[in-house]
Amino acid sequence: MVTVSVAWAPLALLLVVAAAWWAACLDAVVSGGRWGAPAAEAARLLRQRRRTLLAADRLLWRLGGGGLLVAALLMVAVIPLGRWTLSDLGVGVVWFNAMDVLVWALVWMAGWGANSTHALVGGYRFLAQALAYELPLMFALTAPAVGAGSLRVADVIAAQHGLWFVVWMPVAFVVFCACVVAFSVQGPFAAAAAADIGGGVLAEVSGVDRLLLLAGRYALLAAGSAFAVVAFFGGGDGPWLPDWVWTLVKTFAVLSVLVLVRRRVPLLRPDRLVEVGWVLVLPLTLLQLLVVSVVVVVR
Amino acid sequence: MTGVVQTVLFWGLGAVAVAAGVVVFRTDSMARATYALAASFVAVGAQVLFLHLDYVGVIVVLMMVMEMAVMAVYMVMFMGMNPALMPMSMVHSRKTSLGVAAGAFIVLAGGALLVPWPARRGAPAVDLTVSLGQATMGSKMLVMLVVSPVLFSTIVSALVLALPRSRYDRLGDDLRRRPAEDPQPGGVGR
Amino acid sequence: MGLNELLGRWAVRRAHVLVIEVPGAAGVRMAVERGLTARSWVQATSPAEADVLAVCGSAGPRMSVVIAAVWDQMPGPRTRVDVVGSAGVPAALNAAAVALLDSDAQRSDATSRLGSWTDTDDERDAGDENDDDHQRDESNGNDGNDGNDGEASHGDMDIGEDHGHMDMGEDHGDMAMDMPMPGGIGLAEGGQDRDGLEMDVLHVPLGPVLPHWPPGLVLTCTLQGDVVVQATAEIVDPVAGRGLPVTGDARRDVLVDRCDDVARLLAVAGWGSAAAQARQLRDDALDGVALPVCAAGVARLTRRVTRSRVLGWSLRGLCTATRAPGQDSSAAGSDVLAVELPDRLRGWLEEAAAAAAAPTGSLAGVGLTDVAFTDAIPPVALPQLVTGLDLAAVRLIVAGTGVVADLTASAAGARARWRRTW
Amino acid sequence: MRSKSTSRGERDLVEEVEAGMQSFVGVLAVLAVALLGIGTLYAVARLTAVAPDPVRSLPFLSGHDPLEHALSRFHVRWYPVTLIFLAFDVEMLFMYPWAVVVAQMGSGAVIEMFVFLGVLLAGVAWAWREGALRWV
Repeated sequence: MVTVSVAWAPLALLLVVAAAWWAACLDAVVSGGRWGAPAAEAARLLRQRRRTLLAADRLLWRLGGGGLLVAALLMVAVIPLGRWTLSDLGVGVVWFNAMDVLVWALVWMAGWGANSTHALVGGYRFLAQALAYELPLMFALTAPAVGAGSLRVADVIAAQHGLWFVVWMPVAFVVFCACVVAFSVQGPFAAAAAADIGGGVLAEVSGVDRLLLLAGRYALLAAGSAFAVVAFFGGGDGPWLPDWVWTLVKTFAVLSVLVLVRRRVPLLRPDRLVEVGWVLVLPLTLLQLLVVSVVVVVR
Repeated sequence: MTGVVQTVLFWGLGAVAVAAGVVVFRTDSMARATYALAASFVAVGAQVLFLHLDYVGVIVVLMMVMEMAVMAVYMVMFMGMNPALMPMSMVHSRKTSLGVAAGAFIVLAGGALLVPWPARRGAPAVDLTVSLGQATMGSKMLVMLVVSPVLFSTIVSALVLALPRSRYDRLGDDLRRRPAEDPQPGGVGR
Repeated sequence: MGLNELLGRWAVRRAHVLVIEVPGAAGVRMAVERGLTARSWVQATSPAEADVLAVCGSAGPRMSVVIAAVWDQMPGPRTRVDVVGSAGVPAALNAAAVALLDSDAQRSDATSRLGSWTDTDDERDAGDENDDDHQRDESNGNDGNDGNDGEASHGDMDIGEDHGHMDMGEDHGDMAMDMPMPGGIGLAEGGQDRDGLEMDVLHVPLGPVLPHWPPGLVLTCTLQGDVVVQATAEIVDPVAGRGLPVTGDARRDVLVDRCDDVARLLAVAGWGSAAAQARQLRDDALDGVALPVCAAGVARLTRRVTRSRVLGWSLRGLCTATRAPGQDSSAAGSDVLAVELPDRLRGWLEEAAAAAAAPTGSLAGVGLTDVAFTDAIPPVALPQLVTGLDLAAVRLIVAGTGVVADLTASAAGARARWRRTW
Repeated sequence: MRSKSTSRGERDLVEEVEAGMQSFVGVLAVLAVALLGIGTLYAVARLTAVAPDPVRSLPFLSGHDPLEHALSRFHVRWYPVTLIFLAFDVEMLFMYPWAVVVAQMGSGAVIEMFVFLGVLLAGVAWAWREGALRWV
């Protein structure tokens, strides 16, 4: 793994924005819109005026809105593109986990800051949902780390040479993907931004603030997909093409599948989700982890 | 990265941690106070990274943000007044706490400056996360063995104290009512 | 500025429209929704999102006040169109596009707006900016924004049913008096909740301007957290009839109405793609697509809906008789308590299928004789259904019970029909 | 002998620390780029929006004016879940270091960790029976 110069950091931003853009385009097309819909939406929001509310906690509100994109980018910082990485962190897996936990705070702040009931309810809904998905996510993340015997992303990729983790950790992979959709506040996990509360955390934001929130959600989905690729699909591992192309191809493939699949499921109400998360998904993920650790010990 | 930059960053993070700590007591919003505390912890976590303790540093950030996100909920909920729009004070028993804080600071700072620090013997392991794992699974196994029942009893005792409705409320005195009587049903079984 | 015009041309391709249905204008609303789909425009969920305010039907006095308030919350560029008849939809949307593109007018609208409050209203934020001096202007505040019509609906709430488990405000009222109140709006006050904790209550009117919400319905909820502890319901500016589109074929009329109901419930249940499918079926029926084709479409949607275990899981168990122990069983609407929303959804779809499959223009033989008379519950029954539930469940129940603003549908008749069908 | 090993160890340590810090430089650079990008977007929006200053609005309440400010003592009925979560979550502190060493420590580590997890899951099962995972 080659750590590249920090001058490449803008490329990470470009790639994340491109992937988020792709997800938004795909989303628009399968919902009966046009490929240009995200461009039109971005133009619309850049032209739209921002809003501020009476006695709003503007500091937390704007932090929450803009922070999602930052969290997504910080996740991507530890994900190698082929053999190049910006940051070969020894605890890259934990780093990814820490960044996804930031989303807890950020979505809640986006809901709290507006001083509006619908937004407030949305923020709290997200925390309730986070209580359901976070532990399964952590254990799903632990499985590849156990398989590789390392928390370094590069080692996790190297350990998959010959046999991708997705083959013998399917439960961890599926749970991880569901959790990615959940921390991106998308699809069946979008209760925090649902129409039944006027858009929830989105209810009061307009203009560039809204653009950042929407982009941040897609960017999180993209970053999560990229991490699914390095944790379960062997990163840049693949024949014929250069490794960096493989990383991108796989990331866009996982991202597209997530965008397509999440439309097929209705919203999961957070109050019913928590029990499912704890009583079904958590033991299932632990069982997967047990299988992985037994395999690792026996091997 | 050169030593100077590291030093500046380290002290800068220290200043951020202290400043955020001060904000905790100066702000009028429970939400801001809680997240200022989170920011303070994040700065400290970043400082830990300078000590080459990558895992500890990152996990401090992870745990503290998560815990503060939960704590914000509690602070907002259980504050005896409006949690955002009223003047408030996070200071309680000012004199005692000032005294304790000053005393603790003097003892710790004095200790740091006056006690002769031992010279390093040997070198730390290359990967300290591995050492941490070996320690918890090997020589410090007792920690694991103790923590497990402690956490279990934490769950049980916390719920016994805090749960508004127990299984007898839901399932009746003979625990036979099916489905359970809940204000709003749903979930898994029971 | 040229850039602004360029962005405007892009933006208008995907304008977001807040559609407000005045009671008695269901057909106009459907026409507007079809117009949006045809233009790839998007229905907004809140004024913050919207560029266009589309008022369907002629607003009565109270709706006008509400619409003005929503208009005031739109960020701009913004434009308002009033559509009174289905025929006027294309022209109205064209006018909206033109108005959105007029950058000069939009800029002058933006600069001339005073906003709903001033900096002195928001003295809390001023305090943040100069953090050191914590001086608070305590006399500040009581100007403007006293919320006249909000006050009115609040008044209704106190004379509601006798759900006595919530005695708010007897000894907490004094607390907020000497405190700064930004904008003259009070701070939330405490109330005892069912767990015995004293927590703040919020008074939140749901409707009439809310996505996928019955026209004119105002459900004023007293919220603790996101749980409704008390509620009152009323219809603003009620009229006779829902104004459903009349195609000249009774079968189509039923099809349109049921598909619209299905679309609404699916949208509130957060299944956008299925809701779009239902809306497409509705529009097909309006467009005169052959009834067997419509029937096939209904069958497809029915398969999709009944196969989704997730949907059933998140809808089931909300309207059960055992849900609220101790409620007065003789109160209005108590006989509708034991209804499962998934069954209700399936019932609508079955009716739509039956209508589409009916042999002639009449509905005799399929058990559907009166088209204009839907199987909705009266608004007065609503509070009892929603008390004690969280907002998500409340929204599902309102969407699933099809509350209507039609005064000709008498409460007794509606309930009788409900019982007969389900 | 000892001093020699110490100096070698310290040299290694310095290199190690440098390498470790280097990986955080990349993270810092990404953070800077993200903030710069967002700042640029805001600057652009000031130019392209119909008015640079935000419009002052009241919260969206279906067309009604608010009776009270939404920021309040929000009653979170799911607080029992947070208690279980925080207790279970402490376990993650041990989980990641364990993941790194489980291969070399062998079956003992697996048994130990899963006994630990089993005890916690018993707590979760108990909480489930008490109905602590539902709240509304």
